[in-house]
Amino acid sequence: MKKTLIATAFLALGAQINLAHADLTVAIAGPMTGQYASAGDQIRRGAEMAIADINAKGGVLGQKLKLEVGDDACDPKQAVSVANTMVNKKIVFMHGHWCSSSTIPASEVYQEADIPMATVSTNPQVTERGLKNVFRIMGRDDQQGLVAGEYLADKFKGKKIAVVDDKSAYGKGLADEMAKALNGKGVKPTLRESITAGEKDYSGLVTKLKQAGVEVLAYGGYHTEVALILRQAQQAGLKLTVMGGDTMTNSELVTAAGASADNVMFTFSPDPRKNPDAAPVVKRFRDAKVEPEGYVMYAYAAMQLFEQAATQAKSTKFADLEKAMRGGSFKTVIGDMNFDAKGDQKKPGFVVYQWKGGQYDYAAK
Amino acid sequence: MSAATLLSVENLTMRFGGLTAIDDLSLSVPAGKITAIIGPNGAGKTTFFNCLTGFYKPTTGSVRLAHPKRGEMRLETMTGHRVARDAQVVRTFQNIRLFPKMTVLENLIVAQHNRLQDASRFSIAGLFSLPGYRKAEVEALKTAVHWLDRLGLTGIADTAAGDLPYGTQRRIEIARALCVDPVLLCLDEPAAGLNPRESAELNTLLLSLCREEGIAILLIEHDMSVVMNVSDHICVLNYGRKIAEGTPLEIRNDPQVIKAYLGEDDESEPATLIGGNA
Amino acid sequence: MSAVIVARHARTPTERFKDAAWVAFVALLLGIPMVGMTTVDQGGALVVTTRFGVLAAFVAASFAGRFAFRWVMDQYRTRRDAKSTTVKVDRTAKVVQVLGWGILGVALFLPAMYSDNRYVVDTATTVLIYVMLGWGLNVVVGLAGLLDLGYVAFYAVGAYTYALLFTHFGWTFWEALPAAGAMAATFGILLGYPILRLRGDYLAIVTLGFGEIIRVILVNWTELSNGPNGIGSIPRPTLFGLPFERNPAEGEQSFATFFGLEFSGMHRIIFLYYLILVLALLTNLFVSRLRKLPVGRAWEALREDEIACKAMGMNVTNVKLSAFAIGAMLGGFAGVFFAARQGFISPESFTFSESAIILAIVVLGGMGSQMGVVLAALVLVLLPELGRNFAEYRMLLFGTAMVLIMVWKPSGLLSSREPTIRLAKASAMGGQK
Amino acid sequence: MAYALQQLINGLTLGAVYGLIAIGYTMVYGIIGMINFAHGDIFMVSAFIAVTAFTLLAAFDITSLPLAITAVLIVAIFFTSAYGWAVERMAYRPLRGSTRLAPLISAIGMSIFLQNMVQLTQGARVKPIPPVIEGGIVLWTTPDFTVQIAWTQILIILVTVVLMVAFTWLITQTSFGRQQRACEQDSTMTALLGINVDRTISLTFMLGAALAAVAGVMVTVYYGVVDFYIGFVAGIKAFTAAVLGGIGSLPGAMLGGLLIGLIESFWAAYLSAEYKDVATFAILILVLMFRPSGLLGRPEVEKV
Repeated sequence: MKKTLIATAFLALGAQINLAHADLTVAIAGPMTGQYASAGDQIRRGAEMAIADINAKGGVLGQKLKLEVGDDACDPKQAVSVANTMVNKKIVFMHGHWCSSSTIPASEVYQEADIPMATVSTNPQVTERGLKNVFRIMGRDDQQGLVAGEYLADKFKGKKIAVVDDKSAYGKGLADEMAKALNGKGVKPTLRESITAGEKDYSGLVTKLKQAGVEVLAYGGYHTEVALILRQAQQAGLKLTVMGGDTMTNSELVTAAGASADNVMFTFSPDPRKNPDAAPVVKRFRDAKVEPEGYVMYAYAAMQLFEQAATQAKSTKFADLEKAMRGGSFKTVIGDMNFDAKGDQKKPGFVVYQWKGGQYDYAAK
Repeated sequence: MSAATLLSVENLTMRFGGLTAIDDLSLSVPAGKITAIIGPNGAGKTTFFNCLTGFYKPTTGSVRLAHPKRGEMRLETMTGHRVARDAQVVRTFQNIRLFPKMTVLENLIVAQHNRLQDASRFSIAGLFSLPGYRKAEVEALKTAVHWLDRLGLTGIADTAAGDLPYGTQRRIEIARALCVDPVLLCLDEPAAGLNPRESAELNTLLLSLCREEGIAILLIEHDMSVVMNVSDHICVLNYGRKIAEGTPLEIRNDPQVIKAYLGEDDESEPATLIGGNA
Repeated sequence: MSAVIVARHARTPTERFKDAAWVAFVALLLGIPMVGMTTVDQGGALVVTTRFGVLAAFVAASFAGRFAFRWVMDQYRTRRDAKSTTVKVDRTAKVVQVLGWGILGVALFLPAMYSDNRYVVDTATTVLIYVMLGWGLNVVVGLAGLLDLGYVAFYAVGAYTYALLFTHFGWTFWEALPAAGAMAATFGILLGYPILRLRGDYLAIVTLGFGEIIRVILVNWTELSNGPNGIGSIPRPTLFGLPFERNPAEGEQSFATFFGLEFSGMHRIIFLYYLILVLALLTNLFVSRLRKLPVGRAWEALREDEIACKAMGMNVTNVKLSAFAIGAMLGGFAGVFFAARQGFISPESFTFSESAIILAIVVLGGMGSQMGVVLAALVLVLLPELGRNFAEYRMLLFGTAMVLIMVWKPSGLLSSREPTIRLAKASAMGGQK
Repeated sequence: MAYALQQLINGLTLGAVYGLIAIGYTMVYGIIGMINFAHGDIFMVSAFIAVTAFTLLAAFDITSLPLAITAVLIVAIFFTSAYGWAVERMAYRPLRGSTRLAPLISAIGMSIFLQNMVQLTQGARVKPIPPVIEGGIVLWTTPDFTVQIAWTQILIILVTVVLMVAFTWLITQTSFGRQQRACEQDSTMTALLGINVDRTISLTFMLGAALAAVAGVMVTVYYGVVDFYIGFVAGIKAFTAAVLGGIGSLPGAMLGGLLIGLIESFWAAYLSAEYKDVATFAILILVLMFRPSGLLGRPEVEKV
């Protein structure tokens, strides 16, 4: 009885995958559950809207697009499993994964199966391994760390700066780059610390910052911890200015940190919502009650990238797509995209933003 | 008391915080005989066993074993398993401690662990079933079968020990202890929970072990039908002190013992009343 | 979910109705704060929204589910009571044996059946990794009865040993395998030593702590482990020196060129699958054999009664340490394979939840049962994978299933114990001599 | 010095929260000898209930602080106890009398279930509430550091002390306490004496959950941010605290909680924040090596 059950289980797996597809299948993957599920949610909303728009215009090369969603929960092992599922589903393009630690092992699976991928993972390793199928539509940690670090060195001359990270691959990478940039400008950080993400009590860190007289916190990590640190700093009577990375785009930061979020700055690509070409898309998102923040527009842009590359190559074969993507230039809602030999953006262009009254805007130059 | 002394306990004291469980106890156990330790509940009998077999470290005093092959050994300095392994002083427990999910045969094989483990040479010889190990295994099985037969357990050798009735479990525990090849076998209330027929069988068994195999037995028991019938020598404890010592007949008539068991004024026949205490 | 409550026999319809009403009431209580209400973020502040419709549906479903469940249970019980005179013959051992061979058969031919489906083969590989881990942990928990909540530490030690030996000294998979096993065993003893005196749940928390210590060190000791970035580009194992690559190095052969095949990523996937199958089967042979040796019997005796072990002259310290060491070593082997298969390892793969899953495999399978581990690993790995269709519900179902299986079979899927020696067979053996 | 004092206050607050949760572990362990792995998640559930309750109160413009906090506490305790009861009834009671590990696995399953249930019904996003109590007292001003204690910190420490006293009274002086301790010693015997063991165990779970509910409300007030993941971290720390103090001992749980809070704060303050968890667990292992039953646990005499 049990044996047949197991056999059926395997058959069911097989059957589920071998469905014939007349459409072109594209996929997204990221943390749809788990701690970072809100980022996954943004990606899905962006991709769904893009696909609806593309299909409304007749699809790609006359074929409709169909979206597959993979949940890796930011766990590298699940990421590989998702990647294998996607290969079986014969996807022609992948937007994902989100966590660098998931993107890296998954990309090797896609590479073997000749599937091009466009990711927003910022760890330099993502494109440094010479994989031909990996494209990055976001800047790299070293680039964004450089912009953030230099901005701090210029704008906060003479103030004491602490560099803190959350021990994640992303956070530590970013913090290291910020520290490097500060050192490059001759500014020595007063403190270099790490915290554990997922905890709630950062009063120890706050007290340490207060004792050291730190006014500026250069932080590598996610917005949740920043919100907690700010709240606890306020309770301890410490006024902090925070400089973070692209994860600070999440509006949860404002809800959680309240007014003290106004002291948060971060680096991010030029705001797609400010891109005049993107205005209609932004409006459509807002009409659908989705604020096109964070990764929403990136997911939209990734789908546009695929559409344009396939149209230019007149094919969805890997070799053709890869050639088109590497050589071409694409107009997307997040601006023009051009890729270098590694698959990184030629002009990633990070800008410093600041939260103000629940909205973020370019910080004072 | 002509037999050579196997075990001699001198000035043994065991304190737990403020409580003195054994107080300056000295006694000797002759080789090849059955010695019983009796006394009211809480007299320190089991504590004495625990000191003897390495489960407790006595506060002061010495426990000397004249091992027939290995010479004199100081049991009080030996930890837990070494008493059983090196001195071959093996015990059973008041509240039976078998390996309940393992079969009776397995229980008996486990008891021969040290010999088998040595033969298996860090399990390497065992893994590849080399001849040396195979031989040891056959030997162990022979020993086990011998005691299974001797205690009438052959028919249930492949049954899980925990599934068997209480009386049978008592026998299994004794059989398991015998598989360790003891020079001194310490039995903690082996008759507790047995019916009269089983008690009588136990008597026969103990006597034959002692007379035929020459194993010295140290016995804690409340059941006077067992104590009085099999013991060569009896030692009575009360509040951690030895209050009397002698042959069954001497003990039966010792006023101190009667007092300990009955209080001052009772004039009934002590033996039956002592028996009733179990 | 409320349907789990197995209450007293409710026979009459009224009783059944009352019982279901009570369950519905509990569902209502539990549902009000979680299902009935939620807070949503509106313009930077939270607002409470209500979902009383969903709550009503939830309560109604609980009522109906409970009612139906009780009805079915009562029917089943009545029928079972009627049949209770028939004596059941315990044929578990036979069934397990047949099942084992059946699964082995499926396992052997699986890649042939799904030669172009990398997902199936890859998932089967994951199942086998867990089977191997389960067999390893089974030594510690199932046989020796030492609760270990930090088993993942040894898995991590194995994986990192291979990764580091490769990055620094260029060791290959086959060279690193024994080294990593030895390293993990050393850590097993290292953990075992200070906690020899601890029992039961104290042991649990210390092992959990040990697992966390290893993970935190891996995260923070960047010089050694590359910290949270992990270690990448770990080479895949080769088949007698033949790599599974599209473009082998100049002047060298790859698997595909050597056999004159067209390169396919599937070759490697299938190779990895067979590799872990062989490793797992070897593990099984090894553990099954150990169980019949003095050391294995000592483990089981230790689980049954530590004090009795001492009284038998057994060196309990050595017995415990050997269990930790062997269990850890097997975990280490699995770790090496994991590193080689993923090609990339980072501390995120070695969290407490991993330990919890492996422990769940051992306990759900039936402590000490080798076949039980296989069944439980199949259930626990395939469940979330099959659940991918349910997207966000899959982990919810996973948790529910864990509770349900435990309640249904508290001693595990396969709980019967096979003696390591039988008098009948053994005497026959002895007699021949 | 001022800095150390501030870290001491931080550590005590954190420790008080751990202690409150740890008592739940210890009580359940005491009575049925199992690790209730889902206890941390019960605490998380209560934090979510607190968020909803606070938001509702704000919507009804109830601004009186004592009223609001009392109301939220009552609501949270009520619903969370229901969760505590239900978890015991569904996942543990059917397993009573089976192997020691079965309820542990069931508890881990329950923990996964609760986390995902909350994620599904309440969303994966963090739930922030505006600060409920602001400000504090300046205790000491030195030229380069001001020691402050926030009102919330005072509240947490006060509530913990009060609950600790109340629970000690409950366990040692009331008839429920006697029944509870009787079950701890020997549940079969207790049942024979006509005490409803099932009811006593259920009540114990509800009380444990009620304490977790208080901790949940305090955490919501203090940190202001809640997500479905908080139960896991807090649960492990509190469990460690319970074991450190001697599992089964109420004062032990509190002491363990405070110690862990202090170790974490001071290790992070003077040594490295990176290795503070390593320090916590290493100290736990060290303590257990010399006192195998924890600091205040009754030493388990090897009963032969």
